[in-house]
Amino acid sequence: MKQLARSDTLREKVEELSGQNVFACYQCGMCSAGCPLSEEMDLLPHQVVRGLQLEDWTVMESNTMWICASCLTCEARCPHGVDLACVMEAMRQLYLRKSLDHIAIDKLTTEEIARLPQIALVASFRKKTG
Amino acid sequence: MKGIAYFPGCSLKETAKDFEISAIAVMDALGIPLIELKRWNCCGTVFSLTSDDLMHHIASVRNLIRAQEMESPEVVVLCSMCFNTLKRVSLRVNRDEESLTKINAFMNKELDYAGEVEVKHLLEILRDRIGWEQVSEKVIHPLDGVSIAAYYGCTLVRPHEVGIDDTETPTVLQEMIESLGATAVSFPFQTECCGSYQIVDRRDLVINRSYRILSSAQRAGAQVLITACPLCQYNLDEAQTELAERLPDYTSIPVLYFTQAIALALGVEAGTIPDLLAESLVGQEIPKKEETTR
Amino acid sequence: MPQPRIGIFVCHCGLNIKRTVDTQAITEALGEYPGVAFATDYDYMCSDPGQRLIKEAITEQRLTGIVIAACSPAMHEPTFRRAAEEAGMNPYLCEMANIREQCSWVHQDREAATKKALRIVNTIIEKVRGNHPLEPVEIDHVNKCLVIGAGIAGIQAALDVAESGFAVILVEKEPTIGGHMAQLSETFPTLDCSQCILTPKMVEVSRHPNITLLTYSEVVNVSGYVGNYTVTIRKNPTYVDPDKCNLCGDCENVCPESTESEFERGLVQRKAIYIPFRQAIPSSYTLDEETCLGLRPLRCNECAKVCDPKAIDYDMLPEIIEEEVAAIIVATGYELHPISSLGEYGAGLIPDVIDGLQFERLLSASGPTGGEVRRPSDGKIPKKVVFVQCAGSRDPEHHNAYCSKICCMYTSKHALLYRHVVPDGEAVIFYIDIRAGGKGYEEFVQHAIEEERILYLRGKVSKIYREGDHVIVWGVDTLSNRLVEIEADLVVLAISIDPHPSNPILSKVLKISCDAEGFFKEAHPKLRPVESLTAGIFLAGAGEGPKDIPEAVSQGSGAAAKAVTLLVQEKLSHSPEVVDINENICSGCGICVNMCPYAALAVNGGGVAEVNEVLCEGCGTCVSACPTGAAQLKNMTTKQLNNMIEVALRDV
Amino acid sequence: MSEPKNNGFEPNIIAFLCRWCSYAGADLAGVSRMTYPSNIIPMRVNCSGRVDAEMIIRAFEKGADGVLIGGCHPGDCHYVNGNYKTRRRVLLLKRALEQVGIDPKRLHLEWISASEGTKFQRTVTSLTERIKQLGPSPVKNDPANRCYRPK
Ligand SMILES: Cc1cc2nc3c(=O)[nH]c(=O)nc-3n(C[C@H](O)[C@H](O)[C@H](O)COP(=O)(O)OP(=O)(O)OC[C@H]3O[C@@H](n4cnc5c(N)ncnc54)[C@H](O)[C@@H]3O)c2cc1C
Ligand SMILES: Cc1cc2nc3c(=O)[nH]c(=O)nc-3n(C[C@H](O)[C@H](O)[C@H](O)COP(=O)(O)OP(=O)(O)OC[C@H]3O[C@@H](n4cnc5c(N)ncnc54)[C@H](O)[C@@H]3O)c2cc1C
Ligand code: SF4
Ligand code: SF4
Ligand code: SF4
Ligand code: SF4
Ligand code: SF4
Ligand code: SF4
Ligand code: SF4
Ligand code: SF4
Repeated sequence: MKQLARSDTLREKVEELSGQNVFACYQCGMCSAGCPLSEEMDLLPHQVVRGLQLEDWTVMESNTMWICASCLTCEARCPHGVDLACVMEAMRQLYLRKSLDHIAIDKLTTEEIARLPQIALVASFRKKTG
Repeated sequence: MKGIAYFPGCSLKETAKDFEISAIAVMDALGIPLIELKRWNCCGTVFSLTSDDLMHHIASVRNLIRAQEMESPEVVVLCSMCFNTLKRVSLRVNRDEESLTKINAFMNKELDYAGEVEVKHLLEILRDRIGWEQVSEKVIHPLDGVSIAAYYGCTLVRPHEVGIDDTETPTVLQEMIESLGATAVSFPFQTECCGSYQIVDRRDLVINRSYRILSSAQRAGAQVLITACPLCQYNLDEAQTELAERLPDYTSIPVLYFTQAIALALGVEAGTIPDLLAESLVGQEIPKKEETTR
Repeated sequence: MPQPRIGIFVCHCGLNIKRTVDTQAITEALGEYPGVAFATDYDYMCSDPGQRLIKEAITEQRLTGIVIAACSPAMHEPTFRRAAEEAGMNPYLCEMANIREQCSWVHQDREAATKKALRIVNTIIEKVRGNHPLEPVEIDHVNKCLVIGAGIAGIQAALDVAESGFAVILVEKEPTIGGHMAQLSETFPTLDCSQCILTPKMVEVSRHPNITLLTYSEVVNVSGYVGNYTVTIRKNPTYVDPDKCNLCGDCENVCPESTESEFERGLVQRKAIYIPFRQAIPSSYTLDEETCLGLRPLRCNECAKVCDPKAIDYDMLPEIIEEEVAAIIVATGYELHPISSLGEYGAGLIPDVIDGLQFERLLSASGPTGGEVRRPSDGKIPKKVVFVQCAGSRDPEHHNAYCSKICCMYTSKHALLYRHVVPDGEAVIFYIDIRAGGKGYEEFVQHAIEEERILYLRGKVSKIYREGDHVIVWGVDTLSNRLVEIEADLVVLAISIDPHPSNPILSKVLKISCDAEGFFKEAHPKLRPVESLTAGIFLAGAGEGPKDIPEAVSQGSGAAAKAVTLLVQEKLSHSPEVVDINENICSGCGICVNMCPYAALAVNGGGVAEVNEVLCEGCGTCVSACPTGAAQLKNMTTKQLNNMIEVALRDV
Repeated sequence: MSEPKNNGFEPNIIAFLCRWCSYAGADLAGVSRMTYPSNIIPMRVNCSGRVDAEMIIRAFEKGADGVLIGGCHPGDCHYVNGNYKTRRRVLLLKRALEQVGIDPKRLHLEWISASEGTKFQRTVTSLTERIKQLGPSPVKNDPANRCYRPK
């Protein structure tokens, strides 16, 4: 994965893009406990928010935002109304807007492209390419 | 206008034809035919979650304009993913004059969108306008003795303001199943995500999730599972093909669109149904699994 | 009329006012105001030296009225009026201008705030210019006190008032007194058996000569004012004469109808004729009309047939009781947040996911399992119990924003008691924070963790569902950042505390307010925690906010002391800022008479309106309606108001 | 003291606040250190029922650009039902104001309880904004209405 240029305003950028206040999070962990894909993540969702609170850029290197499928389970349950799906999207956008794609479309076979539902392809490209 | 404006979306024209075929047949039978929007386009599939990304909503707004052109106050959607996207966009722009003006200004070739079209899922029409009793009355092949699990996935119930039912304990699909004479199976994973578009490059992850969903439904006694999303349908079925290879004990269960189940019960065109299942559902001779009594 | 000599006292309140309002500038400007004879500023006007300064100025400057430009009158009006009185000035010539709560604290632009402060003070100067010396209206009062709710808070309050020699009417909605405390097994932090410490108090209530106990009763109407409230109480029929019932239980045995026992929180059934628990007070059975096969027309008659002492009377009717009381103590307590609203935790549909009070019943020696912990689904002894804290609390998004305060403690207690009864059982607690801020509380929790080896996992549970014989709990441990999935035998939810559902009804009947959460609102959260804003109505217990027993009891005693302070007074005084009728202009039209919500007005034989000063609350509604201007509020006349409006709009 | 620095129009708004609810709500806003525009001059009245047409008209006559009446929520009146009377009165008065050329939007009635500090803040902020947009009251510049000066 290519590196992202760092500056020290990660939290601000993510908050602006996501419209979320990361300080609303009181680290209860309910998001992580319910996330269907958290087993595959190297940082649990609540750790990502904590990282943002701490301005810790290493959260941008975790796979969490790419694993997140925007299923909104966390959003539905977060006691403090933090929409983590938006936070994850904002983090992805920080990459993608630098034209750093996360998947290589050319690796998909024509056969795969034909079989996969269109919504899967479009969604995936929109989430993972700039 | 007799009938109701309808947005199909890309998948229903390609990989999920059965969903559309059965829905059209069912709605014809129920007397509210689906009238396809003219010149509709892809809704964009996912609602853009960033706050500054108004332009990403244009694709959806164009479709709302198509409904407006038909002078329809609403548009009905089948694919729950498209439903979610269109509904969220409609909530965002219908309520917010500023966004609406911006978007209208951007689409200079279009008629202005007035911000009034309501997005409905077909299940809402069935539940709130037609009513399950009405559906029941039209059943000619009751699906007696079949246990059907209701799988909602994410986009039908989340987020709360878009969901067509309670976020945690929805019942609309179970009500539908019961109206067809079948036994509705609720199971703990009915609103758990199947992994969604991760099928494109994280197949492993989707297979994993799907396995948990399918096995949970089977443990709860399901013989058939229904969904409202082409992607859920695909993911679950894909997973089953692979599971059948990997786990010798694994018995697959049919995954149908909810409209196919209604179509079977109403005796109208249901699209492709696994032969054995079709026969047994309609002929009511489906072999019962032991778990059903649990 | 002699020239007014008004004194102005501008308070800095440390930096609270001075930071945003230029106190020096306004003091100077105010010194120039017509009629102002003296103006000064000081750090803390309410302090002793501050008050002394005011008193000295009153005498030395021969002031005819004073304005204290400081905090809200709700805060210190009594303080300064008392000071004025001590200096020989009629207290009603002292007024406060609120330049703190409604000025310095809410604005940041110093210049704008200073201008506004000046305008506010100007309006109050105009008011004082028109004020007259007034004497309080004295009123007689009755010598009784009403207590609503007979949980531990209400019981304590009733006993304390009764012990001081005053009569108490104690009204309880349920068939027995005791409230939730009666349902508890053992109580933190000392693990006394709840029934053992509560029952003696319940008996004392029933025997006390000064206490009239009305159970199965509700307050339906309240009118009047402090010292002389008239309350209407409806006593619902229990269809059993408590004096005759000997608790033989024969009726219960033959009764064919049953329903979920409220006292046992649905863990078992009770009959339509029942006693909530053996030690209930009054010790008598109650026939529950709703569950009974039917009384009108009589459908069954089985219980009366077997009742030897002929205690059962199907013709009993509701009784309406009217009482005059001087003070009212409201102690309605709490209810648990409905489990059905917790969808992710099974919405109450999983039998082995229970609430804290159900677990108390399972632990209680007098409970349905005789103190053995057996789970509801199959009666097995659970070997792995998961406790989930903050269920519905601290969740502004879906449930209650507040912390329920008691659940950290009782969860710790539950785990500890469970380990005592099931020594080979495993207890796991999911928590977000442990709030154990009472005497001996932290030690209690730490003891439970260390000695009973209870595993605390820091994280909020996200999902609970049933899988075969087990209940699966999805949680996380945010200390090790590990996901946790537990197959439990039983799950106990520490469900949030809701205000008692009768709070909104009572708040209307009593005309006292509730806060946004539905708990009764205290007059001041720190300084008047057991008083409502309405004179003579006091608050105690969990109806005012989540509370444990020690706090509920302290408040019960506190509210009782407040009520007694009122009862011991020879006469009560009533604000003289009431309406005054100018007989020379009054046309006797009677419009005011109909407007008055307190029936304080009447047109007398002379054809003019007459006011009963004791009844008049000074709302001014009649003033607005009076077509001739004859009705005027003392010290807030139309003329004064007009002048105030004018100076408020004048450039400064 | 000079006019506020911005050249923009700074309206004067009189707020008649019932002492039991809205005045206490305003106090709560202060205790909670909320901030709102300083264009409002609070006047404590015993009940919103005391606020009559005369007072309101008087305020406009003497140059108020807006008037706020804060009372208890319907059903919560400390004096039983004073606020119902206010509601009726304000409705009638709005029509009358229109006839004399004062935009009825300058008069605002709001139910604010003692626990609604936030609502008080919101109300004042949006009312001030609204009055700013409406501009100075047409009555204001009429010299016949200039204020009395206390002697
Ligand atoms: C699971 C659990 C365990 C607990 N364990 C402990 C513990 O170990 N130690 C501890 O200190 N605290 C414990 N508590 C807290 C304890 O229950 C409360 O502190 C205490 O019961 C509060 O007493 P109360 O009198 O304020 O309210 P309640 O006990 O709720 O009593 C209120 C009474 O008022 C009556 N009432 C309500 N409305 C009306 C009306 N309109 N008219 C007439 N009557 C009315 C009700 O019927 C009730 O009888 C526990 C709480 C729970 C939920
Ligand atoms: C840093 C800090 C911040 C706080 N902030 C808050 C807050 O924001 N809000 C809040 O609610 N609480 C706050 N508190 C708590 C608050 O200070 C206490 O709750 C309160 O002061 C307790 O009052 P008291 O009368 O019990 O005791 P004290 O204030 O300690 O008064 C006891 C008095 O008794 C006198 N005394 C002691 N022994 C004798 C004797 N033998 N003979 C005669 N006189 C004696 C002492 O000299 C003293 O004057 C804070 C406390 C601290 C330390
Ligand atoms: S659920 Fe919400 S509050 Fe809790 S850790 Fe996740 S983001 Fe933070
Ligand atoms: S939206 Fe993303 S982070 Fe949240 S629960 Fe779903 S997959 Fe997990
Ligand atoms: S379960 Fe997956 S595919 Fe189905 S709706 Fe959710 S995200 Fe879409
Ligand atoms: S009088 Fe009020 S404003 Fe002045 S110091 Fe005391 S509390 Fe502060
Ligand atoms: S049978 Fe009569 S005396 Fe015996 S418990 Fe019942 S009511 Fe009381
Ligand atoms: S007392 Fe403890 S368990 Fe209860 S709400 Fe507060 S933090 Fe949560
Ligand atoms: S001011 Fe008038 S209306 Fe109000 S209580 Fe007194 S007499 Fe009655
Ligand atoms: S309304 Fe005025 S004039 Fe009429 S009776 Fe009452 S005080 Fe007299």
